[in-house]
Amino acid sequence: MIDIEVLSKLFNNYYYFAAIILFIIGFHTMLTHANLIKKIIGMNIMETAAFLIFVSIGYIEGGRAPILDEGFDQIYMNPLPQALILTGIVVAVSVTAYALSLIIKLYQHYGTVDADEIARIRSYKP
Amino acid sequence: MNLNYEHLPVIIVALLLLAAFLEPIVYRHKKSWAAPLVIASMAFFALSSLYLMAAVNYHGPFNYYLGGWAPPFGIELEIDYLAVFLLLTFSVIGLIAIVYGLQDLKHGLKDEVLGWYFTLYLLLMASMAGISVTNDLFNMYVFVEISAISACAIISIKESRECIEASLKYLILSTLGSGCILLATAMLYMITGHLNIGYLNDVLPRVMSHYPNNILISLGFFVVGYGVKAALFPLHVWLPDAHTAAPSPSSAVLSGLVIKVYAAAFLKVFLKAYPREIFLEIPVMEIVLFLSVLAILYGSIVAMVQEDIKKMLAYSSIAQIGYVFLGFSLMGQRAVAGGLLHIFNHAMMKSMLFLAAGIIIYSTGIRRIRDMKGLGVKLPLTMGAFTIGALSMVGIPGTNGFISKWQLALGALDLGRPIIVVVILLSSLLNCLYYMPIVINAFFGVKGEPELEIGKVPGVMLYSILFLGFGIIFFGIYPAPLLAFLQKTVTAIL
Amino acid sequence: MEDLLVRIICRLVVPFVQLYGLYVITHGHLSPGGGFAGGAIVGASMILFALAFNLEAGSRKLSHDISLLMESGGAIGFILAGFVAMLLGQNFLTNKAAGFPLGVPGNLFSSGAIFFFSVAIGFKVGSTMCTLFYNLIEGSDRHRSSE
Amino acid sequence: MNLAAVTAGETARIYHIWPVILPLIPLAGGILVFALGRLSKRIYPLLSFLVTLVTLLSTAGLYPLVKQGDLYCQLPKFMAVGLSFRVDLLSFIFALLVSLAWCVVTLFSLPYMRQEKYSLTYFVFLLFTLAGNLGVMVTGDWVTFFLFFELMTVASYVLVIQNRTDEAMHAGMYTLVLGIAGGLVLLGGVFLLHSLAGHVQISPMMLALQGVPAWSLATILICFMVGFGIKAGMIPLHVWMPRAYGASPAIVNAFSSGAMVKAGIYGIIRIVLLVFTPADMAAKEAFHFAASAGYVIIWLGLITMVFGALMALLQNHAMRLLSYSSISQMGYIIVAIGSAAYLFGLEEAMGFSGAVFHAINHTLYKVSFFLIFAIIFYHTGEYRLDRLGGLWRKFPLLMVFFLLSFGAISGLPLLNGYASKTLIHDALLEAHHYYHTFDIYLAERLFVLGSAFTFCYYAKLFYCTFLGPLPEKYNVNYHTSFLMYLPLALLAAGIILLGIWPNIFIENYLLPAASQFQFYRGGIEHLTGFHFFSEAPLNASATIFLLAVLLALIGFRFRFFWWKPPANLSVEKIVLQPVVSFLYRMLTHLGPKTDNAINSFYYKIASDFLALCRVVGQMDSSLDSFYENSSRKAYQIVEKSRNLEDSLVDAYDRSSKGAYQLIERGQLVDESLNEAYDLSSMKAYRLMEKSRQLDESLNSAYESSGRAAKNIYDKTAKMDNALNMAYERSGKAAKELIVPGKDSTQTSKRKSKVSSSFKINPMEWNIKNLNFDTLLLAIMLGIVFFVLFFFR
Repeated sequence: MIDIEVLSKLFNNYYYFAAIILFIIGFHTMLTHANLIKKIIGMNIMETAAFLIFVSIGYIEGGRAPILDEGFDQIYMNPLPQALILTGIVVAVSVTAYALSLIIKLYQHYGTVDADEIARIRSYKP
Repeated sequence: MNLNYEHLPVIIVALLLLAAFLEPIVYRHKKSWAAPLVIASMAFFALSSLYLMAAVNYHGPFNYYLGGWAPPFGIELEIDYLAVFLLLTFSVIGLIAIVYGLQDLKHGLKDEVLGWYFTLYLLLMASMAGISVTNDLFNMYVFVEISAISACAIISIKESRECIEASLKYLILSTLGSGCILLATAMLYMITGHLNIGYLNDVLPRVMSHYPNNILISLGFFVVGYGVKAALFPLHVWLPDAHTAAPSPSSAVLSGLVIKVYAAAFLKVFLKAYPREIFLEIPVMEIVLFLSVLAILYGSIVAMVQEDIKKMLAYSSIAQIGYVFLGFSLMGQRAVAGGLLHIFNHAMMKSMLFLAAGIIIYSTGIRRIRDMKGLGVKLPLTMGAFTIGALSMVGIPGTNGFISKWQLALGALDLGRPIIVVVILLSSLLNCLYYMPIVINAFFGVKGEPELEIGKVPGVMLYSILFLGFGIIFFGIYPAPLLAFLQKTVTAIL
Repeated sequence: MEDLLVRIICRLVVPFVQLYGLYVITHGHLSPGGGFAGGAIVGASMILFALAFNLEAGSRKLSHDISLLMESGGAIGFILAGFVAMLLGQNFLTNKAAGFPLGVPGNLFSSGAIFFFSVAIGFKVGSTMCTLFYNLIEGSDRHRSSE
Repeated sequence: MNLAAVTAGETARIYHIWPVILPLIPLAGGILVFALGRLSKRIYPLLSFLVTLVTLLSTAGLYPLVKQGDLYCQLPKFMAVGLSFRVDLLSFIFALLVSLAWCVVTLFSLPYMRQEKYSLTYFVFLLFTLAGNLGVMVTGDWVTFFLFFELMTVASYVLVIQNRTDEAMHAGMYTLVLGIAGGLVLLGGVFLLHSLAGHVQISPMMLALQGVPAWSLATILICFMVGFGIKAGMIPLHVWMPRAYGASPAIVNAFSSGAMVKAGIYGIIRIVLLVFTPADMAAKEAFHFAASAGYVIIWLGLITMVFGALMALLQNHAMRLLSYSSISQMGYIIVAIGSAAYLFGLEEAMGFSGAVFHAINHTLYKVSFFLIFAIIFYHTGEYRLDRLGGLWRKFPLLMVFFLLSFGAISGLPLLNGYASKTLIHDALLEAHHYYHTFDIYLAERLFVLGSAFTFCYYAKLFYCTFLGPLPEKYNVNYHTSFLMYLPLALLAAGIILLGIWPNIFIENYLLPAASQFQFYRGGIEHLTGFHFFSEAPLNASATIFLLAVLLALIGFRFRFFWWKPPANLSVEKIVLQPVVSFLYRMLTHLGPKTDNAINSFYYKIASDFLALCRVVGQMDSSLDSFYENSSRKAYQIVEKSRNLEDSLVDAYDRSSKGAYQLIERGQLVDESLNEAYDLSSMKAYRLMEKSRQLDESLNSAYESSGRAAKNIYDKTAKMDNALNMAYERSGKAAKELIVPGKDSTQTSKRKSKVSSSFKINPMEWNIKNLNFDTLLLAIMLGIVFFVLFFFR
């Protein structure tokens, strides 16, 4: 029996739920895929989850964008998390770009982007 | 015009960034100005940190509001004793490392990437300065990310296979750590609505009982996030490869400063943002203590069996960062002061050891410890400095390593934990077992093989490590002002 | 890639995309968007151009030197704009209190220094995106040719 | 300072900078010697002798000041707790002893070192070690003490490895590690003392330690005893001594035995008789603690003494014999210290003066023994007793010196050993007198037995060296420098003077020193005018000699002294080496083993995790089939709706037929219109044709250029392919190249042993798969949360 209250909580906070799912997907991708590019994709998905959580903190049902305009007395959303997450996205983009460039270099050296393969080449087991 | 010293911290960060962005242009168009520019900006950093330390010591800590926005909305910089202490440490060691590096890097790096190296170095320094002074969790996250990327980049700039792989590993793990830090920050923001450390400290006790899970999750994420970045024991896996593969000045900065800055950020978050009552309920500091004890023993034991000198030093770093975390997690006055002192001391010792190893590699190409027999005759000053560093690592009195061990041990005894003293003494013995044979072989080992080819060692490199060696001795014999300052720091934190 | 259609349409679209990007950059304080979003759009337009034609054509439009200069210049401009406030006796990055005039809300020039910040960020982001793209592509190309 | 308070302000405190300068003289001198040694080879030995002479003179010059009271000096800003120096009479005596020994042996080494290869490092580190040794004596707190103690340990390492042979290097490493380990244990004691008492001054602390449980006091005492015991060669910790002495030249051993060992003794005296002095004469617990500690120390000393003597009897190497002799002599001193602690409040002054006096005497005769053997080695190059013999013909003067020292060490009346042994023996008798226990009686008997053994092994040494047949190859004329005999003569003079007039020395120096401690006044007064040459002590001495001669005769007759115990029967082989090697192996294996364990743990977790993932995947496929089913249903619905549509189409058809007819009519109208259009369109068509031709020609031009471009493109693609193939091939080749390259053949023996026993390649430790690294992070996160949740 699933408690109805828990369910309703989950339903009301569906964005947190989605964030957790995204996080797990990302982590799963990072853990299980030996392909380095897939790893980076997983990393991005994970970061997206973090961004989603952050943005959803500032989200208000029915609120409008916080721009100074006529009719300013309406409910508006907290702009701070969005601004912060914009920064976060910049950071994530740069990390991704850097990681990809490293992977290109690694491919030049090893001829593969498979982490297992690289580890196998580096550590030779008799 | 009203430029008083309160603007200095932001000027430091901004000027370092400015210099970092100028560097590629300068290097492309006027190559000979690039090195003086980086030296000048680092010297400015060091001098202004010194001035700031004096000012803060005289006038007391102060806050700085970026853009004139007061804390709950704007980003606040808090320049307290801790911040100036960290700034001074980073700037002085950073200056020495880059002065040394100018010679070494010309030897080890391709010409076209040297300008980028300077950019990355200045970015790294700017971000470390930023982490030291900021009082805002998200701002700290951004600086942490900048430092992570630039730290990875100064490893991978030497495009060898090991460097690339090590830095990719470092990048991925450290990004995971950053993700953890971001999530933890989000958790705290969710329940308090603040990112400012001071406000968090005010609000958290009130919301503690309502949202226990959020606090718990944030604690866990912070421990793992900063733990992986600072190479706390089971999360250290990236460190040995990364610090071994990097060019010597990079290793010195990475091992001496970069892992320390995360430890300091850990201190800031855990002891300044969270109220102390939380640690009575949630045993997170006990976990960190346990891990740091393991780190001390593990690092020393594994360092014993290493063959490559830089790898040995890297493993030793794992043990030494354990000391820092040990001091922080004990949360006593003297213990935290000991941890902070060890940040400073170990920054000096380890950078000097790495730089000395760099000289050895530069002039002879030797990396393996066994080949270093009789090197003391060929490179007397280098090996002499190395000896001072090794003695300091062992904790022989008269070197600064003894002082931090003394402080940590007494801090542990203040809190009634004699077992920590046993750990510290045991690790000193282990340090002796792996540092002393190097020194002994270098000076007294009888060399049977043909004579070594010794390249000429540039004077700048030699002077920089001698300067650090002098610092080790000086702060080993006369630590009183530093200890008094740390006493103030710790009183302000706890 | 030598699809005539793509090239023609690209030629047609790129100016508008860039104009839109500039609009987003300059109206950052009035509508959603700003330096980063607009800069990304401008950068994307250059990437589009380079994809539709080829790398050489793209780099002819925006040479490495210029892009390097813009990249550094954007960041330097941002920091210098921050320093202006300090020279005026206020904290770093201070806007109104430092004497930047705020116009009527809703007008283009109604945000004081933020306008400059947006423009600087736009430059930086746009050129950085181009540089990243070129570096990634050329990095793998250079390897191919050297093998 | 606190002494003064308790003993009714007898000793004044004088602030004086000189105690700080004292250890700095040889330190600075060492640096000077090092600097000059690079310039000229002649000067530096003489210079270092001058430095030791200056040290000796400045130490001696302190006497008028010390007589008035304690000299102290504090440098509060130095190191973490501040350095403090203090010289009272006891420190003065030891400092004088140490600098005297150093000066004399340095004088001896001027001629001796002329041939040695590493003489510059010898002289430099000799001075550094002197600085450490002297510094130990003049410090006022334990941290400063530790500072100089470590300086001595590290600097003396270089003296031990003077020969640079493999044996010497090993012995040196052994000594260094044991020394540093001992220092660290000592440091642990200092930490505990600091945390319990709040300060680390070398002063009575029992007042500050009141209420501290006895076991923690005992822990502190054990830490200190282990630290000092290693230096002093107390029995279970003596193992480094025979090794180091056996491997290093006699002259270095003279320093070590004559002066450095005394640092340990000095420390034991300070910690047992000063720091743990019962502060309040009425505090029973403190008394009890001191007495029981003293009891244990007496027995430690006795074991050291008897065991050392027995081991010395069996040695066949002069240096090793003398090293065991040193251990045995340290046993005497420890017995004296123990009995002093045991007799607290009664006759502790007796044990105290016995200990200090014996330390001084031991320096005098042991240094001369070592110097005698240094001369013998200088000429013959031999320490092994079975290859020496009959040397009295060649070195008659040496034999005289030897006999003098021999008499002194075995306690012949009128020589100095007699006096101190008598004091120690009397202290034991007093203990028996006051407590009347059988163990103490036994201890006293054992003491006598040990003294007899001392005579025996020196008799053996004498016999083997000077008597017997002279080997042929030593039958040449030797020239011995006058400078080598001078130190021996000085020492002999000391032996005789102290032996004939022991009371003068005791009353002028030892008893004032003792009165600075918190000793029972009566005990001190009892000692003034002690009758050394009365009947009882002479009787005891005679007993010892009779027993000794008897034992020696038996030993020589049945050649017990030449019995070689099996090599595996030493303490070192049985206890220490297995323990040390086990520890070392454990340490070196622990790293890889943990690593391995962690690795396999990850593998396990990863495989579990993958299984979990598979379950998730199955869920995914069932979801897929669910989708499929639902889509089939949807399809059926669509089908039905299509039927409906068909009927609708029919209706439309019918209605459209009507519409069709209507349109047909309209078409007729249209046709007529069309014709009119046709005419006009014809003209337009011609125009079009021309434009089309233009277009075609343009098209063909485009096409041909396109084809050419395509050709180029194809070619580059082919090239690309070929390059790819080539690259792949080279990558594979590189892999094959790399793989054997990793199998380094040059791994050291130690490592290969490790790796073979645990089946992992050392190269592999630091190379972990990224999967595992991230997994590690995940596990860590999980563990942290787990702990946090469950232990909250």
